[in-house]
Amino acid sequence: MRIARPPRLLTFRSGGLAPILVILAVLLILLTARQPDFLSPPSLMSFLGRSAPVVLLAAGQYFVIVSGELDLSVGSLVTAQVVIAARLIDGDPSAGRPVAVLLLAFGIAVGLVNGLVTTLLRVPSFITTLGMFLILVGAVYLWSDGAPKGGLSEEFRRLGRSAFEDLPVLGRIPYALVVLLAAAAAALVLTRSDFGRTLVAVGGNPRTAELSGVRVWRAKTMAFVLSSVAATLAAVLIGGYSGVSFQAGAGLEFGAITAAVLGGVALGGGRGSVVGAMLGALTLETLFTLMNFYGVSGALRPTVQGAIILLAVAAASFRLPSR
Amino acid sequence: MTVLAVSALLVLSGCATDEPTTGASGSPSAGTGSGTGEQSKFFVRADYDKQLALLDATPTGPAGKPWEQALNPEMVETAKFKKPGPYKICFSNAGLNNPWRQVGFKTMRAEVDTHRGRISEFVHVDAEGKDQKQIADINDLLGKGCHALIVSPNTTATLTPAVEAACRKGLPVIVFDRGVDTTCPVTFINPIGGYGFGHVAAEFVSQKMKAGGKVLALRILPGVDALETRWAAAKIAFDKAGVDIVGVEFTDGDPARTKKIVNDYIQRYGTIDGVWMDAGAVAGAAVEAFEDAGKPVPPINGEDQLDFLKLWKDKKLTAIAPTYPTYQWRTPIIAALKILDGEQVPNPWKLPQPTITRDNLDEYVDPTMPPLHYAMCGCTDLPGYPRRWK
Amino acid sequence: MSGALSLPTRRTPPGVFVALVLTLAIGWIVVTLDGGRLFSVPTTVSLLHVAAGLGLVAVGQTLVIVGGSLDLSVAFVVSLSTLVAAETMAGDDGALLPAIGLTLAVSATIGLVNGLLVTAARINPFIATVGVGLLLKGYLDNGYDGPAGKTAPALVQGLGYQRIGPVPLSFLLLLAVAAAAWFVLARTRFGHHLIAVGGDPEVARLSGVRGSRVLVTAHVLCALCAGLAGVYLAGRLGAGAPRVGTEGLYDLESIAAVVLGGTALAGGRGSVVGTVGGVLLLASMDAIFNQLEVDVFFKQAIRGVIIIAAVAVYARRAMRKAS
Amino acid sequence: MSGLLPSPLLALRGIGKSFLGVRVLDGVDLQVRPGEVHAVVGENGAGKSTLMKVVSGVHQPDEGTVEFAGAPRTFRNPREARQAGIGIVYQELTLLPERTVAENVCLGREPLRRGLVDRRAMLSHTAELLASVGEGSLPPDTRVGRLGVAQQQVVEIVKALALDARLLIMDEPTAALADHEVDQLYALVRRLQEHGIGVLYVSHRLKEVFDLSSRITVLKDGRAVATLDTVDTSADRLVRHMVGRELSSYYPAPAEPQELGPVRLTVRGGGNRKLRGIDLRLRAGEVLGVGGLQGSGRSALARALFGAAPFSTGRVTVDGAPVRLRSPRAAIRAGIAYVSEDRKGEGIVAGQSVLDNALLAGRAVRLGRGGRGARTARVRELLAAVELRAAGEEQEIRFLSGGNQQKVVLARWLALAPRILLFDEPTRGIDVGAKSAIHDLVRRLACDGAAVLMVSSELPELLGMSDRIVVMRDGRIAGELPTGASEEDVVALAVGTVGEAAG
Repeated sequence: MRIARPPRLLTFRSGGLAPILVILAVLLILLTARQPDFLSPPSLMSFLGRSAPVVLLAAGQYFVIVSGELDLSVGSLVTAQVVIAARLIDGDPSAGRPVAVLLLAFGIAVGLVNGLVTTLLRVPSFITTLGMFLILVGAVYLWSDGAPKGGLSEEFRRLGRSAFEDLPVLGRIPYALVVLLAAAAAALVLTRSDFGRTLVAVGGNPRTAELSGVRVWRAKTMAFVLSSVAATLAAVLIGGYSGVSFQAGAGLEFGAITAAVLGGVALGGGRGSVVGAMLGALTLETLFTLMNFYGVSGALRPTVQGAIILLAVAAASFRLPSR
Repeated sequence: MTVLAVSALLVLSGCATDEPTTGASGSPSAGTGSGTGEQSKFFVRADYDKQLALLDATPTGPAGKPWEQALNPEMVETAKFKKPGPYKICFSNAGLNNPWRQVGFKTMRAEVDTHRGRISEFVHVDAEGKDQKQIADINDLLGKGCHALIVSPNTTATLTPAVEAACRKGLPVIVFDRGVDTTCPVTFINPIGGYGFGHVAAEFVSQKMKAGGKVLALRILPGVDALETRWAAAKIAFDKAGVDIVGVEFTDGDPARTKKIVNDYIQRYGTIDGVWMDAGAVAGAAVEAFEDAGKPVPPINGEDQLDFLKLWKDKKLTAIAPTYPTYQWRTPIIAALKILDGEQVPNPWKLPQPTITRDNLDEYVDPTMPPLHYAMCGCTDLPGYPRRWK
Repeated sequence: MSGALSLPTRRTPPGVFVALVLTLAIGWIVVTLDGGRLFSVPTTVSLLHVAAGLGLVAVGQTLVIVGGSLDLSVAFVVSLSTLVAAETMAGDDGALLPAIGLTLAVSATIGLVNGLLVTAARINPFIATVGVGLLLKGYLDNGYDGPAGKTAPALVQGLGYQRIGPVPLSFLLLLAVAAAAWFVLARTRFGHHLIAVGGDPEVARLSGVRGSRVLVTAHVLCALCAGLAGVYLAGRLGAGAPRVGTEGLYDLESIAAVVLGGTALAGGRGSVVGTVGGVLLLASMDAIFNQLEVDVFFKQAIRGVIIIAAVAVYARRAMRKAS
Repeated sequence: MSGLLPSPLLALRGIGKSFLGVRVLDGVDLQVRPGEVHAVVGENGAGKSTLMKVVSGVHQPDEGTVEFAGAPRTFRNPREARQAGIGIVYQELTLLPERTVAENVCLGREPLRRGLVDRRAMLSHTAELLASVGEGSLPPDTRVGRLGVAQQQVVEIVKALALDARLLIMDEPTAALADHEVDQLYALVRRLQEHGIGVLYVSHRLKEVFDLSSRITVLKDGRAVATLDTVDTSADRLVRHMVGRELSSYYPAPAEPQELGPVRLTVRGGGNRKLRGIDLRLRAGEVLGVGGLQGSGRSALARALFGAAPFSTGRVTVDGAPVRLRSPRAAIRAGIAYVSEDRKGEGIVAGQSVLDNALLAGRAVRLGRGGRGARTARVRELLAAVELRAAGEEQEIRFLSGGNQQKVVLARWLALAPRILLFDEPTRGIDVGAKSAIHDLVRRLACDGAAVLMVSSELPELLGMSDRIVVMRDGRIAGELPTGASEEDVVALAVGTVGEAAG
């Protein structure tokens, strides 16, 4: 039947930004209530800077989810990349660039494998990327038998750790934030591009896309590659921010997926916006900071976190058309 | 996948383990987490006192070989286990996936190599940090005709039945690191323990900082007996010193998480006067957080991992590094051979638990070793050093 | 979730058993060449014990997956139930039955919550169950620093260690539960409705099936199975273990087993028999690697490969059938 | 039988329903007597489907009363309606391909024995039902996925009857059926009447309406504008009620011979799993109709030409040049477009906007000529040209009527200026008004020099639209008919009562 839809719903077509914005606003209010100077330029800058990796991952995850798939391997990929970088660079300043190139290549390779196995071999992405997760973690531990070796050079770490200093107004802008803004802009352009729109179609109805001449396997594989590239970028930033560790990427895939869902991206594909996903990630980071400032007892944090996520997603999903 | 992460963390936290807190079997009175003022519900006064006493005890045994020394030893007869060699020694390992256990196990293998002639076969089974698997493993090993069984239990209570079963088989059982709730093993080897660790660190931090200053306690994971004891002891020391514990946070052993937490605390309290850690894993990250915030690094403790020691030396930090020495992995092999020779061995075999201070720091810093290597490995005299540990 | 995994995997219970036989055959040869014995009594017993624990969880997982849902909270449910059981018994045989009753009641309640979050609150199962998992994690972290409680000796001797020849009681329990689950799917209205809901919720609704009720029931049953696994582990370990579930990776392993068994992650098609096969396959791989003292990280990587490969094979068949 | 008036089986009084503030039903009155076939007609968007869903308990009316079997009822869900004895056959098939016929038919009310599903009873019960509708040959234990659309439709109807329904709602029941299958359906419906079952019959095919119904209610914009006795009404009158205007010449004039251009497409010995020995020539400017029974290969032919289920043998040329149509993409690049019979499953991306849907093919296959801007502009023109009725180009397509969705799909293809268009059931489930619009469009495309191949199971459409008709049977071309052929000729070829005709 023909139903002329009130404009209110139009916001939801573009990914349902309304709910996430509300949640984020509430958290920020609570935060400033406790820590008035949180929104002051210096602290805000460093907050955004350190949140950059997670936001990047969420953006990457968006492309995969909207194409109707799921990428559980990003966390392990981040860890792998950091460990690889550390071992290859091993404190040698000059090694930075070549290694960065190599990481990118490795990331793309992982994305390709994820994508091609999922599309050509018809393995559900949940399994593909779960398998990739096991493979990467296993391989990295094996390769560095149980403890990361070598170390990152200060030069390599600068991107994640340093900033443009003493600027007017803002004071300092972390390089990470600049990287993030650039990546976000690129992601936004991409989602509006033919590829971006086609990808949504692929997630919404693969059959129709196929019969309209879309190379579905290609589009989805591209999505996985984008996710892996995002992970690689995140790895460089995380490695830079806090150095080598097997924990570098632990649990990040879950963070990224939750962020996307919070941001109104529907698991199953065809709906959502990259902005939403990134806002979702920012919301999660805000939540963690909030718990720091309110001194929520460490052991109870998972409980608080779980509860808030459930509430938020429930709130969001009530307004959204069912998945 | 979160679960994978969490379980990885348990071992990754670089937390060494020590003797069981009987608090474990105490009921989980729905207490609010540690650090909210009242003492940790996992605290056991008796163990605490015993360990603090041991800190001052003088070890007996060959000088310069702490892994053969013992603190107020009580010897036990082992004649009934006397057998002619060469021996098949079996080892049921709780897990291998954290640097501490990695270094320890390498050390143990090296120790085995030094007894090539006498040990014909060394069987190692890795339980991957799963109680259930370790129970199966032990059961499995009993069918392999071992002359001696070494067990490093994953948890205390749950492994007890399996160990008892092994004892009943009549072969000498040696338990080290974490203990079991039974006296049937010939000996139980481990250093002083978590209370000692936590106490030493807390004493140092509270003494070096201004009285009544603000302390941030950074912990790896909640709910791990080893780490709970460290915190419990630290709490007592801090309360005695009357310092203000502004926060007790869990870092999941994730440096990024650590930096974020420290960062937020600096912003919230302006200055932090002391940092206490229940394990060295993220000490480096904590130090960095202060640097990035342009603040002086307050008195802090780490562990004997080389990345921290280097940082300490380079940045001339006010720091201390209590240890939970990896050389304890040598002792079980030595003990096994003694026992199979019918020699007496101490039980419990309490190893000394040295602390690295500014004075002896240089002995332990070795820039050529990997960042996560544990300096207190007592492995420098073993075959294949340093290659094997790199 | 199901939407995200729309690509077909085909039900072929025999498939997994072929793989199982091959694995055992090859494994036996390799182990023998290595000078070990794969089918020695202790090894077989250990293998079946591992299978029993995972199997109980996996059978429950099969039910929710057939219904097009998913439960990632099982690992924590297992841990919690070992504690509830062991602490209620406190080493007293008299408290055996009440303790088991309480344990099952608790896990059933958690299942109910999962179910309601998925149906009533319309939260995607992936997020919902991970969220609930976090809630439980917080409670466990906060309340326990290691094993607690003491299992009734009767349970330890019985379910924990008693065996008939090389077959542990626990494995017989698994077979019983699996048979029951199979029966439920094949011969009860609930079973038929569950499969229908998993196949196409809208069709089920239009056919007068109460989709929500069915799905909630499935989640309760899944949690009950996890609870049962907890009871068994309490018997096996002699105490409650707050991390046994997560250490055992029961959430991901159970899903892997279900998928290896040929059940479609998309729902609407499933085989309990296959799941048992999948569990046995994973367990035997464990046993073989164990005999060969294979490095655990290598093992993990291999697992990843095998899971992906297996599902790829199913997909291949499906495509052949389709074309 | 409308002579004596038994008390109504179903009585709707003043039914009103709104969605998102939009009035979809407004004060609808309607009565169905036992054993009566009551047809409901109206354009898409007139509210037919909603009305049916209200009766069957899927939706609850905002106002008005539903009276069933003499008692006022409020059905909170389909289940309650069923139990009261209201069965419904939906427009789209609501079957589970993975399950057997019996499992589908009994879904939601499986027979129990000692609390367990009684498989034997299920099978026998289903078998009886199938027999009662003259489909005894259909084995109840086959997976529905293996059945053809027509058989599935039968299962659908049997499913609706399974819980001895007293009122059966049929929403476009023939949508998926070929004409001879429709006759079976007629027989089935008459059998139902004899059992005193009331039928609420929704259809766009006026022929069926007149053949079957005793009364007709016309819906327009959510209101019941008229209820007429079938005997004393005419198609024109009905259509006037529906669209509020005379329906001019139903089909556009066929092409004059001299208008036909050069040969656009040839197939020599084309074959694959479903097709054998296909020889075909398609000329610019002509509309080639493809007839045949369900499963005769008429759809397979279109899909093969589009590369969706490619020919495995034979040679294909486009404008004289040999082409290999291995994938839709390849076909599109060769200038071929395809409008699927399954609009929901293969035509649209429900969650995306009208514009995104219209741009889909253009974005996927960039065929020269201008950049994104130009492409978008062209699509906008086309959307206007096909007289799309939507709230705006940003509206999600799933909120459009079938006819308008089809227009968007057409715009998508026209944007690529294809030289060959393949239509599979272009007007299935589309209301009379939009139907003729699409017919005109198809003809116009042909006049502009495109070659059109149109599969249709609706004989009037096939005969009315085509310049030439090929009839398929068992995957082969059974014969070819010139324009002006009769329905009988087509059916004869389709069912094979006449041998291979020349052509």
